[in-house]
Amino acid sequence: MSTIPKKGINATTPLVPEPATVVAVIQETPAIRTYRLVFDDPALMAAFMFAPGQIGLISIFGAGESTFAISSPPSQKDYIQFSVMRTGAVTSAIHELAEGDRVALRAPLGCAFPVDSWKEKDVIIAGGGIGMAPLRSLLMHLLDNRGDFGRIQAFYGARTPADLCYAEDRAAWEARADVDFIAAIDAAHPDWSGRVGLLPGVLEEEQPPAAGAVAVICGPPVMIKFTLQSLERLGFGDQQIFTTLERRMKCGIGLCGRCNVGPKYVCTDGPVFTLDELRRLPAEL
Amino acid sequence: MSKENVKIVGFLCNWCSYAGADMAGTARIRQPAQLRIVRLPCTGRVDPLLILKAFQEGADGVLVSGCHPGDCHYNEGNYHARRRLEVLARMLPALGIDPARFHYTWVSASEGARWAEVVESFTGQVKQAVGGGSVSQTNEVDKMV
Amino acid sequence: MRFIASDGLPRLLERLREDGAEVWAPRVVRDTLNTVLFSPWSEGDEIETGAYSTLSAKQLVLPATERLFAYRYRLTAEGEKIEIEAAGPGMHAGETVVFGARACDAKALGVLDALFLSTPGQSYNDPHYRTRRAGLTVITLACTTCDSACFCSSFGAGPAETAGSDLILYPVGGGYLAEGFSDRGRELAALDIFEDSSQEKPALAETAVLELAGLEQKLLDIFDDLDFWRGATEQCLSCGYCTYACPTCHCFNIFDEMQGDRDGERCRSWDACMFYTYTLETSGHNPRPEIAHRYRNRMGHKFSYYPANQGEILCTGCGRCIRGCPAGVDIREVLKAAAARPATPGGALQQETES
Amino acid sequence: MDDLIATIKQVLAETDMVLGWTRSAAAGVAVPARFHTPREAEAAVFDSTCVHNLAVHLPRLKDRRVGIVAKGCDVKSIVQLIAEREIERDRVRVIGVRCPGMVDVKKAWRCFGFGKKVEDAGGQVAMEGKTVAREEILLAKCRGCRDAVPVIRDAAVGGVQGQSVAAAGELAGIRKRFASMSVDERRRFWRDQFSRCIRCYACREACPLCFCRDVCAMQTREPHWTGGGVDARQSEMAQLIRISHMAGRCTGCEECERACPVGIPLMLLLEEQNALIEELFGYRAGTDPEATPPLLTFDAGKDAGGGGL
Amino acid sequence: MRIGVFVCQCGTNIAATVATDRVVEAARAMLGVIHAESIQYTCSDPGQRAIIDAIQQKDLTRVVMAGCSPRMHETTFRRAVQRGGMNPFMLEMVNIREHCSWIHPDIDQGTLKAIDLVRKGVARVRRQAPLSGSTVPVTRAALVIGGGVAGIQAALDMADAGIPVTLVEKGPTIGGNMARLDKTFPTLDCSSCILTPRMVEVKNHDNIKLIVNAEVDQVRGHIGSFEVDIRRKATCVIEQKCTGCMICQEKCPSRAPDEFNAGMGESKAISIAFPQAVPLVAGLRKEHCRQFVKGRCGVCQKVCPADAIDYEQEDEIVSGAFGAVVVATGYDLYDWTGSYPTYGMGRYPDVITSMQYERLLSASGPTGGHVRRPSDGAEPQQVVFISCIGSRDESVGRPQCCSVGCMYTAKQAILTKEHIPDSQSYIFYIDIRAAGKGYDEFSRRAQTEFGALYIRGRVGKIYPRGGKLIVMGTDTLAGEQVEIEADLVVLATGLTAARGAGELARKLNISYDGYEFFTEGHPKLKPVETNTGGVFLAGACQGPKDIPATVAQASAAAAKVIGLLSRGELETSPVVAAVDRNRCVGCFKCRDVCPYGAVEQEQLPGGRAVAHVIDSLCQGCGLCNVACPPSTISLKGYTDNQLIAEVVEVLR
Repeated sequence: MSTIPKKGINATTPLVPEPATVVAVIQETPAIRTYRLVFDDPALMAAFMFAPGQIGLISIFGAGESTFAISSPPSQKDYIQFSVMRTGAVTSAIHELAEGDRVALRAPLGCAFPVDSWKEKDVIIAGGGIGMAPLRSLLMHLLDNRGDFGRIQAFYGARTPADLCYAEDRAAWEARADVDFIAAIDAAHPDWSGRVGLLPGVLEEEQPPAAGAVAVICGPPVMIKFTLQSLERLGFGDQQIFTTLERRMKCGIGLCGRCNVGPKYVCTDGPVFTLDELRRLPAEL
Repeated sequence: MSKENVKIVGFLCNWCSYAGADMAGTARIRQPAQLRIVRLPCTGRVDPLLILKAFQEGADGVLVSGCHPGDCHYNEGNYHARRRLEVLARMLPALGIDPARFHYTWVSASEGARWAEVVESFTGQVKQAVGGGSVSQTNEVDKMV
Repeated sequence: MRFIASDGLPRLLERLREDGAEVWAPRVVRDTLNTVLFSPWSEGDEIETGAYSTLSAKQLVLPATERLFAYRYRLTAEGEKIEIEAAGPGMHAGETVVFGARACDAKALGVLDALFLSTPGQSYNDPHYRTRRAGLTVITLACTTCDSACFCSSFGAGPAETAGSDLILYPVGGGYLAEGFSDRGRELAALDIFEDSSQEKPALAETAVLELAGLEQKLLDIFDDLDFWRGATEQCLSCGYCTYACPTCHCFNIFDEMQGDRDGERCRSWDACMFYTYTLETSGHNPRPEIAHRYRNRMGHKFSYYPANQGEILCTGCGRCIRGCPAGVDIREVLKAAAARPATPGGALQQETES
Repeated sequence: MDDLIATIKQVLAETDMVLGWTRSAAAGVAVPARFHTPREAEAAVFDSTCVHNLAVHLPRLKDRRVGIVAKGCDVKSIVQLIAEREIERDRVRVIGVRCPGMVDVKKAWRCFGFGKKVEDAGGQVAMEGKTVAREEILLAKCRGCRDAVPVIRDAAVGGVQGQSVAAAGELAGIRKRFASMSVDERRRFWRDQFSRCIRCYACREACPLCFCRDVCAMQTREPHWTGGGVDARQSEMAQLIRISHMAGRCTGCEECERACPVGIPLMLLLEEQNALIEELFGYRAGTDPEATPPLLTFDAGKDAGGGGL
Repeated sequence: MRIGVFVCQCGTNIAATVATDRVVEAARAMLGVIHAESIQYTCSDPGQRAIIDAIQQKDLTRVVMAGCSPRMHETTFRRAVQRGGMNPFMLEMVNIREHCSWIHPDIDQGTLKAIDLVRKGVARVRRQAPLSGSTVPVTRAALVIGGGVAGIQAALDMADAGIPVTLVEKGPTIGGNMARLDKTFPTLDCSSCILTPRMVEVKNHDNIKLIVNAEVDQVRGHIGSFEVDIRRKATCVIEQKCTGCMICQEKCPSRAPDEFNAGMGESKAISIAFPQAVPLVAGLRKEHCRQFVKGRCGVCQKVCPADAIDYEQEDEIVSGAFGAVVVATGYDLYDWTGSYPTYGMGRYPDVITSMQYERLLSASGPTGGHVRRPSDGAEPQQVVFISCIGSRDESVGRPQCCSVGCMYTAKQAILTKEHIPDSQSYIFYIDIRAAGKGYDEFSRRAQTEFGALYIRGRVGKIYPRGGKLIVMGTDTLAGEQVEIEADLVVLATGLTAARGAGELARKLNISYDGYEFFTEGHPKLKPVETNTGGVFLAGACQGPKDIPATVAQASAAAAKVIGLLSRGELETSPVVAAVDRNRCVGCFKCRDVCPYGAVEQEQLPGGRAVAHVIDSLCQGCGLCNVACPPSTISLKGYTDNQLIAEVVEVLR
């Protein structure tokens, strides 16, 4: 994995977050909200750098800290964006946040997608549900540097039209000629005139060529499972496929112990892994 | 010796004792101002741990009051409460908490005057109990008592 | 060699205290059922030099709970703001002396250093740990006897290990021979409480030896052999004793301790990989739901992952987990059985695609 | 021992496994073991170091047919688990054993050293030339034991009926001191005791009746009774949670106290609570599989409490 | 989190002793509070408008209302915040009037306390989640269990209101105990004259389905939608075919006891209970029938002109769906024979119960209304009545008053005199309880007009002597022993719950007392409800009572059911317990303590059994929350964390 400069973290006390403010809240789906955060310290905000795939830990004091993928692209200097699905105590507390509310943030952490090594290659992106969050960051980064890559195909699947995030972005991607973006929902729905079908099937219908390509998939386990099978049928090798892992994290810096899969720590060795790496890890997901 | 500046937490059921306290208020019966009332549907909702938690958080006294046995809005709630609270009350000495700092009783919606008497006399009892230089006074850090 | 008479020990420790150090030593705790713990020592306190302490001395560098920072919500002219104030190391931040550590305890500190003091860029350099570690003096009591739970000889020099110790005291007639293994240790040995001696170092204990060769790979090879792990953990009750008593276990939890709604502290606290809640995710999913999964990770971390990542085995053979286990689990039996177990195929994707 | 092994083999014929003890070479005392085959059962032992209450495993083996070698006090836990419907009576085969009183292994190790083979015979406990009076080294619960005869049993070893029960001893040691303390002294006593707690939850995990385990409120933030930190107040609250939840359920098996690595005398509180539950409700947990635990029911007419000031 | 705090001045009611501006200022500094103001009269229209405006302008998500008691105005303000667009349960009221300004004259004390209470309210509302009740559809049908006068009255009232009613009766006919009475006090109406027309009305009512010889087998579901299995016992008679001609009874060779006549006469193995029975259908009692006992007979089958006899008939389960249940299982008479050894334990044929005497008095009884004593058929001259047999008698464990004994004994004494003008009645009594309208007058008439001799005291012993019964008692007023040579002794036996009442209660999950009388929802305010929603009580099954009280309660129960079933669906209270399935360990202590049977077992995929709360049954007491060690069942709106936060905040 590429080593990314990790500015934004307090260098001497990396377990201490920095105060930040919510500048915008977007209700994406009934269960997902997007938050745009800005560090209260303008110098920190100006120096903030990261790469797609990296993560941040949002603190709601009293409730605790939780890990989320950064969903804005590195070129977005005005804010750092996270999409949060409501699942537990911390995410419920985050869902209570309104514009102007104060939080604290540790970011960026973890390793990024090695986009530097993808130059000239075709990139296939497949995101399911909340798994689209890091891929939004990635896709926008690829588009910011469009000339560096070959064909870009992006697939985004959800159960129903109401479960799709990023409506504005989707419209923009669909309008662009230099990316083949397909959003699909699992089953026909009166509010939906677009593609219908499970993501692995849609992917196979589109038949992206494996040669000289990389594929990035992110989503719920069952989606990953079948998408991997589709990619294998399309001829993708284990080193061409990238995904991200999710684990409960506390420290984010490889110390506290819980996020390891065998000898690898998701917080520092991941969250981005190639399929090849995953195959060599013990079966504990 | 008695301590004036005490804090007392009261857990009152909504149907009888809270209403009884309301009635005491409506009748403008003056009462000591140290009590803070937490309203619950029933004394059956009072977890003994809430009482211990209150002591640990620095309460000088804890008072629980509900419907008279047999009159529970939920028929059986205060019967269960009575068992739970009696066990707790008798455990307090072993835990190192003066049992005089805890009391549970029954006050109906019509017993406004009695409610005021309960508050008056329990407040006095607590002031007496914590006034003797117990651990809570000698060491503010260790609040349980 | 230098020598200190038995009755000189309290004088030594008192001298250290006078110099401003806090002194910790193994003591039988009053009102307990014969529990020996490293405890703050002051003059007149009896020191237990025979029985082993139930808990290790790691609390002096990794306290069971410590503050990371305090937070406050404050109403300002611009509305509500958060103030964050990073905490210092707090406990044991100054000079600390631990007396009566054993070779296995001292060595464990070095094992932890590999992670907590690793060079910047590689991993994390923990400021609290660094401060405490820098102020810690380890006076080790060499073991001339041992019990059947000891197996330090499986790791390097065993009872003769000097890593991590500043000063080692060897029991001889009437007192202890003293040898310094750091500047601090040599400085102490030079004090006038010690005298020169020509006595020979005593013979050290011979502890049980556990064959560890090949274990690093073997634990990966039998990762998917759940039958093995279930069998090995059938007595385990999944408490956190072994991890908390272990001188090398260092996993921690981070949580907020509220003082009302506006103020609070973020703390880190020892956590145990044997707890179900350790890896429980908010969705309800748990990658290590069974005791077998958790124990497997514990063995893997100690004897495979940590050696692979940090070059050190995360065990020094102190035997505490064996002596104190309420269910009588003996880690050596599990490792022996693991070594004898044939490898099984598997990999991360296997489980994912099957689940 | 032959009788025990033969009985275990018999019970194995109708169960998936039998929980019992075997001798640990390293520890020199009995350690818990599971016997799945008659061959494994050959290693079974029973002596005065079989301190563990194996009933702790039963809630985790609900779907299996399990035999269990059990002392009278262990059987109380089994009875209570049945009374609380946590396990089914007909899935458990109880092998009652004649209990000689159990040695406090930690004390023994303090006297003799860990791993030394402890010989228990005729009022004396001995090893390598040292002897200690048996009385001094018995577990507290064995003094004045009222429950040596297993309340339920499907098989018996060593004639469980009519065995002698250790005489009620006078309060000794901590118990004696505690009994004479004032309320404020007790407050300080507990603050000191709980300042040692490391929140390892061995007390809970060793308790056969603490079957909430993984979701136990000692550890949760929902409900957030207490913080997760190691400090006397938080640890005390955590322990009060357990003690409160044991009211009317604790059979006094002493496993929590035995498991506590830092020697907190938890039984002082549990014994007190058990005694007052018996006084108030005439109920002793673990003596009647049909009885309803007292805090799950009430007696409108007989229960007393509450009232005027 | 966007919290608004509103501090009501209540004119000067609060403002006089609580500095509301200081409370507002303190509230502004509380976490999450973005709006705080003090309002003169919050409950007034402009006051409520101010709250609504603030909610809408500042996008408030939670509101704390400091003012009067929530028992006064909680509903008012819940509606107000709802109009403002919030969930009504995101409002928390703190009581700074009844619990503060009105009882603390010192303004500093009052203000500090008010601030504490507001802080408590803020902490609590911060942890509040929006709540909404669920709706459950209501099955528009009612089940009445028991076909005595209570069941008949309730069934007719409901049926007249258009509700389909199923009336289940254990015996072969409806009418219950009242049908066996001769006359009723205090009017001396003929009991069957007033009852039988009602019985026929039941039979003919389009909205009533009558099932006799049947009992409730199983009850599932809850208020609004019960599913009930009714077991119709085999009677060997096809009900639809039987014409009630009674030829079978006439020809039947097997004798059988006459239960309708309380054992005073004799009946046949196949019979109709009495000529006015509804339905007028014969039934066969196998235990007395030669066909079944000896294996051969078949007379009834041969003689039946309607071909209605079917010896192969089996029990039949009739299932039905109901929105509500009225329990009207009535009473049985106390069985005295086991517990009054000095009265002969039933060995003297001329010591009979009041119901047996009632049958002797009745024109439809075994003697055609001529009073003849059982032993020799002679007309008695000296009749002794003894009150309080199996009631008000601690020595037999029945301390309660039967509430009708005094009155029916007076009635029977009067009727005795009417039947046998030269007879003399003696009544041993403890107290004369005649509290109803016209009752005291009636019992006095028994003495003054009909010459009954009242003796205050108990009878110590009865023994036979030469064809007479010697009754030895004490006259406690005169302080002397009394000895009467009686021809007939009538025991005023008390009322007990119907046999099997406890078992039925367990099926319905309603409570009952130590005598198996069902427990009403509240002794004062819910006399016909039970603690199980949708199950109502009528008549003596709840406790001994006379006919007018029974009928009144039956109509009351019917009114409750009519009200309940007039709604298409029921909204359940949102303040109910809920289970966190992920964390439930399945110990079911919650179910053990639930007074309402609102907790059931839910089997999760994978086999794990967890608790599940039936919202429509849960009343929100929170007993389960405390019984659950890890609080995985928790009471919405009163969660542990809310209560803990309140405690922490008031102590800061």
